[in-house]
Amino acid sequence: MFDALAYETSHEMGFGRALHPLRCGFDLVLGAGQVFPEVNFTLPIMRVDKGNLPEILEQYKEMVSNVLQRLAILQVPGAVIEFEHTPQMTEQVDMGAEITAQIKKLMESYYQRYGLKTALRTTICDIRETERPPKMRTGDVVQRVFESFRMNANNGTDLLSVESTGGKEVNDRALMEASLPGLLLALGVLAPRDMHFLWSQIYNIAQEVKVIAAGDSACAFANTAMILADQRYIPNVVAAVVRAMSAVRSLVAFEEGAVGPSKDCAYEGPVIKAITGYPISMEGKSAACAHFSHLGNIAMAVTDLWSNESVQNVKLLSGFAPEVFTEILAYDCRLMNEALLAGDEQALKKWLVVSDETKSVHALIISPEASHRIARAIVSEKTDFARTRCAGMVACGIIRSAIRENRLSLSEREVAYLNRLEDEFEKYSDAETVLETALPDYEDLFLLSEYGL
Amino acid sequence: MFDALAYETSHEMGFGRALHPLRCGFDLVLGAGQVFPEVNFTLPIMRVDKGNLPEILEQYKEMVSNVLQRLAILQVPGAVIEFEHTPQMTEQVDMGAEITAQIKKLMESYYQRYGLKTALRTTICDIRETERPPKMRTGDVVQRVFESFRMNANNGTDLLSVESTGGKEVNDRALMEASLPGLLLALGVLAPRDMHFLWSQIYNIAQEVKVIAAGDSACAFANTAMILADQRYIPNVVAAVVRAMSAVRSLVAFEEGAVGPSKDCAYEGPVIKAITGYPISMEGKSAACAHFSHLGNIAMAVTDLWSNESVQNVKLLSGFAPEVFTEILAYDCRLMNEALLAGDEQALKKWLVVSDETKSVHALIISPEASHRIARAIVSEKTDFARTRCAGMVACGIIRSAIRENRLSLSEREVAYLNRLEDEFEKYSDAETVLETALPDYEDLFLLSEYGL
Amino acid sequence: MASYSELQQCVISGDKTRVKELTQAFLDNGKLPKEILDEGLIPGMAVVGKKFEACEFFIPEMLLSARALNAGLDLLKPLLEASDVKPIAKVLIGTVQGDIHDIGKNLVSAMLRGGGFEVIDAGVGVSPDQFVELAKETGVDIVGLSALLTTTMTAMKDTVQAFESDGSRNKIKIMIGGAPVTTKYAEEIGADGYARNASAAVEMAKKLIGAR
Amino acid sequence: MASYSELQQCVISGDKTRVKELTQAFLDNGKLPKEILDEGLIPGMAVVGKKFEACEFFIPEMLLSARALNAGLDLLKPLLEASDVKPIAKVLIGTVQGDIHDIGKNLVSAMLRGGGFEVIDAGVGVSPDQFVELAKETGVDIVGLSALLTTTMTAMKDTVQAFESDGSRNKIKIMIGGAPVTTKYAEEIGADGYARNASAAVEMAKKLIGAR
Ligand SMILES: [Zn+2]
Ligand SMILES: [Zn+2]
Ligand SMILES: [Zn+2]
Repeated sequence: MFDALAYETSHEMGFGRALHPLRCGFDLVLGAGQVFPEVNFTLPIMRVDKGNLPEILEQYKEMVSNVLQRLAILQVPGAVIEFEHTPQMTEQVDMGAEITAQIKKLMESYYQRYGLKTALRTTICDIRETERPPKMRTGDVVQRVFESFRMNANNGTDLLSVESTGGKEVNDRALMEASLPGLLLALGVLAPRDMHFLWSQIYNIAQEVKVIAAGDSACAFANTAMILADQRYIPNVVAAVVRAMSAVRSLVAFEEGAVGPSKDCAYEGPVIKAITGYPISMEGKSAACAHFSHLGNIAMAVTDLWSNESVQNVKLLSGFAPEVFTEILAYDCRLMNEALLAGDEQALKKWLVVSDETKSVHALIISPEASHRIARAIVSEKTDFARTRCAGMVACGIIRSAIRENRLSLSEREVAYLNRLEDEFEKYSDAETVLETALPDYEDLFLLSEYGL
Repeated sequence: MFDALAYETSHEMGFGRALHPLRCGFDLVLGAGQVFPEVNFTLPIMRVDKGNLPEILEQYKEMVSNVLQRLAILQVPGAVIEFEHTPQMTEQVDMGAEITAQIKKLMESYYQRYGLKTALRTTICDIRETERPPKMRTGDVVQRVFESFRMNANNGTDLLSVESTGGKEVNDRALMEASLPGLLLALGVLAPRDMHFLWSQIYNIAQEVKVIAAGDSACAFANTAMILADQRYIPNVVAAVVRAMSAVRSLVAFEEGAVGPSKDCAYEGPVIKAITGYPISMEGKSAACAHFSHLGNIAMAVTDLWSNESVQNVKLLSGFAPEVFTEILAYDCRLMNEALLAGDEQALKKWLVVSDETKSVHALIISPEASHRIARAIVSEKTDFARTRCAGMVACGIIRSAIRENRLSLSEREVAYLNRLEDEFEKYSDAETVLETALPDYEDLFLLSEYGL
Repeated sequence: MASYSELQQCVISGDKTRVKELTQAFLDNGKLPKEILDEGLIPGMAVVGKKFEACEFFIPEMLLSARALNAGLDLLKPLLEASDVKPIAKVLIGTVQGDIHDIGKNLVSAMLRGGGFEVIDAGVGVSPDQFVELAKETGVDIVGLSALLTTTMTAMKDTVQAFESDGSRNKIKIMIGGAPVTTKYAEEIGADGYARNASAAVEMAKKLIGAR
Repeated sequence: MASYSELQQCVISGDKTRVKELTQAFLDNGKLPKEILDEGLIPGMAVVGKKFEACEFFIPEMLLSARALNAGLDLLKPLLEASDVKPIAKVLIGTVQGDIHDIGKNLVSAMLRGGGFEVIDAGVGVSPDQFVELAKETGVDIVGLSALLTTTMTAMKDTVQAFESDGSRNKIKIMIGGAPVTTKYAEEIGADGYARNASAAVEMAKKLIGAR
């Protein structure tokens, strides 16, 4: 358990440099003074089953070749390629593994022909949530997930990731009800328990096959919340506080042995970096193909990889979309790398932060300074529950100060929710109280035994 | 005729500030300390004729509403919307004009509801080249083009533009043959003559209807050359020299009364800005949807508008592509505007320049410094021909120095072409020699009388 | 005796207990179930819908109101059915085969319930045949399909076709939604409607019911 | 007497005058036209194609070689036709109705000529009926359609259909290209092939001729 910070101040954190750089794939070193693109892509509208595997492989070949070619043409110093499983690719274990093998082969040929430095991240799909209530620890599906990790690792994956979903079933309902006991149950109790279970095993597999356990993402919790808030379904402050709370469950992956780069859609990345010093991946304006956001520039401020999250293989006027977003990422990274080279990255970092920071509470809460404060709160506590609660309380405090200092403007009903959150955080001070209060409302959704309870 | 520079050094030029700011549309002021997005879009795969005008209008309504909504959500301080005609929309005059009217109405409603400052650029299609050899001055089609300018202006266009094609028929062949006499005939003789004819009339229409004559683009000449070079069909040095030469024909629009913003795809923009001090529009990395390039960051260095060039209305994962690129442009502009606000835009400008400048001859030739040198060469000469030739020679000199100083690496056969260009520039020192040499090879392509010769 | 406006207010504020009490009181006082519904519960919920549209309510408030509404409905329903008044349209909703995203679907369910629909949630990864079976069993008016992946959108087409093959396509309306889905895709696969978000889904459901 | 290897060299260096002289000299020396073609001109042009692929030649060099080739061909053609040897496949190429972009098309023409094809250029804004008429008149083997705009791609479909309606679709192969065009679109509209750039167009034309 991390009980100290890797960076004493948020000022020390920056893009392209991590305290513990990471060597991976074909000669790529992350966090050692340069930011690299992390390129993502997905299939266009088409069926995924074994029957059309040849066509699927053809699509991936086209996407990956286009991306690698564009990287080579633009003389990009390095890149991570992410292959994100659809549910079927994890479910039918050898399908995903075969795609991984093909992608890695293409990467190898570009490394050999052009010296293009790359690493392959494979993100396994957490299909445990297919059943309701989900079987998180027992049953066939769980074993298939681990088998998928192993086979993909054997077939060339350099970086193992997953966007795991333990506690999501509860979080989903708690979000819609804006219920703090529910959120504390999901993020403070269930999610960390599942993360310990899951990542201890992923780490074992990574050790066994000699690949890297990279990290997880609270996407299913905090990004869901942000998108719901963006559509005005739930309050923005609730989503921002959930963001902070969710960092604790993501940190567990690192406690269990992951070393980064954390996932692109994990906006808790800066918190993770502040605590662990491992390189992170982030996404912002150049992931607008996958989702709109209020974090376009600020997400760049302390990242080591810069990602487009996902885009399907459709033709635009210049070429196919994955290649288009590769070019955009490449130039974004060039700019950051020039600032690094000039030794003046603090100026660029500052503009990236101030450009978004006070325009929305979502940006405010992921700023390097806010992330660092949340990180400090987390390491000051000893249990996952206490950390989660404390992260949420500090998030409330950050928002409260910003309002007081007139740096952030929030509607009255948003402020009302902030008041309520603050009150309830006081009230639900331990896991027992939370379980007691929340269980009746949520016990139809999950099985205690599947969380070792 | 401009005989002096607006900026004495390239250092004085920067993004977001022009010597002569321009007020236009709904309360928008260009070049007065901020960079704004210029958003472009086009129809998905569909027929354009009067029969499906309702469907076309529906598409434009969807695209423009999405774009304006995203601009409002991101609190963008202002934007230019470009509506670029397909050939049919100019050909069938009221079709284009009706679309313009609809777009302007939407812009007005967003201005009134959200205070969103916008201006509408309509780019008429130069359909004169439909016939071969083209009728540039006589015949129905020419009149239809002017009628289209007038009707679109009457229907709400704020900024009149066109990517005109006088001389293109000759330039196309000259490019494929890498023939300097052909290029000089196209860019030094025919193109400027047509620009004088065309833009004097556009200016009259603009005065009459009280709208702004904005500017032209050498897209059909220099961007065609760049794309051919990119596909290794012609030498890069030829394309880079054509870029410099083409600035002279684009400048003619301003001599005839245009006041900017020049067109997004006119990479001669920095030359125009150096000479005229009017605001310009540019496109780079965030126009990767329309074309790949080596100019991703450097194109941003001295621009006043930042454009995505064009993207068709297809669905990506987040939303439709025009909205996606609006968000990307908005964040790019936020970053530039933060640097401006901090008074430290020179640092950002420098990184944008050095990130691309020496990686390709295309980037080298549009750098603020190179553009400024080309601009100086242009104003030092008294005729369009002499200016065009001189711009080309200075471009050769810039490339030569960069090679000598080891700042640019070019293949041997590229250098061979540079040698040849330098020799031939010496040889073809006046318009008469060029006409004499080139006419036999090109006279099947155009009619002298259509250029007033 | 309490007024219908008080009942409406209790629906709006989400006071489940009080809605139940008041509804019972109206019944005890001999009011017709249909009147209590039309004058009290429905207008209250309509205000909630408007408040949501006007960004004065979030989903949490709407859920509270929907629960309050249901507390009243539970008392009225048996009586309404006895008097042969069909209270409300039914929607079967599910995430299609191969797809495991469900918050979007849950949100649509919540909004539909808020909009006065009875919703049967089939869960995630629902096969075409399951949709057909469930639609028959429950006698729904509308079937809503959700997909979040480009790779599972094809299951929407399969589901529409399963209803065709079964011969029950004309008994129901099908609406679809999810991030990668478009109006054009709905047309292509022969669905009756597309909704770009949860609020739009309620609008579309109302439109489809009107068109029944 | 000069060797075929010298003739090849002159094609490669684009020496039109010398190719003409040498071809005439071979004929005067009683060489068979087919032999001069197969041993001199064609292998020379093949080297040019390879040099272009290897990025040693640009289009300008290729155009010079193509002109030199043609100087020789002009002498051989009448003799070859007399001896019933069909020298080369014919391609009709044009930019479709409503579209006025032509440099892409011109480039493909140049590359096809460099690749040994006879090319008939129909120009820009060519209507479906014009394509059908011209194809008949000229007896081409392949029709190439170019479109640069999403809004003119539909004219490609119309053109394919015009050949269908005319009943001459089976006599020709149709290939398409242009920035917004894809393999998938070619399949959708029933074209025989798609080429993503000018070099690919030559490959595709060869493949289609082989498949004739
Ligand atoms: Zn994610
Ligand atoms: Zn252009
Ligand atoms: Zn444009």
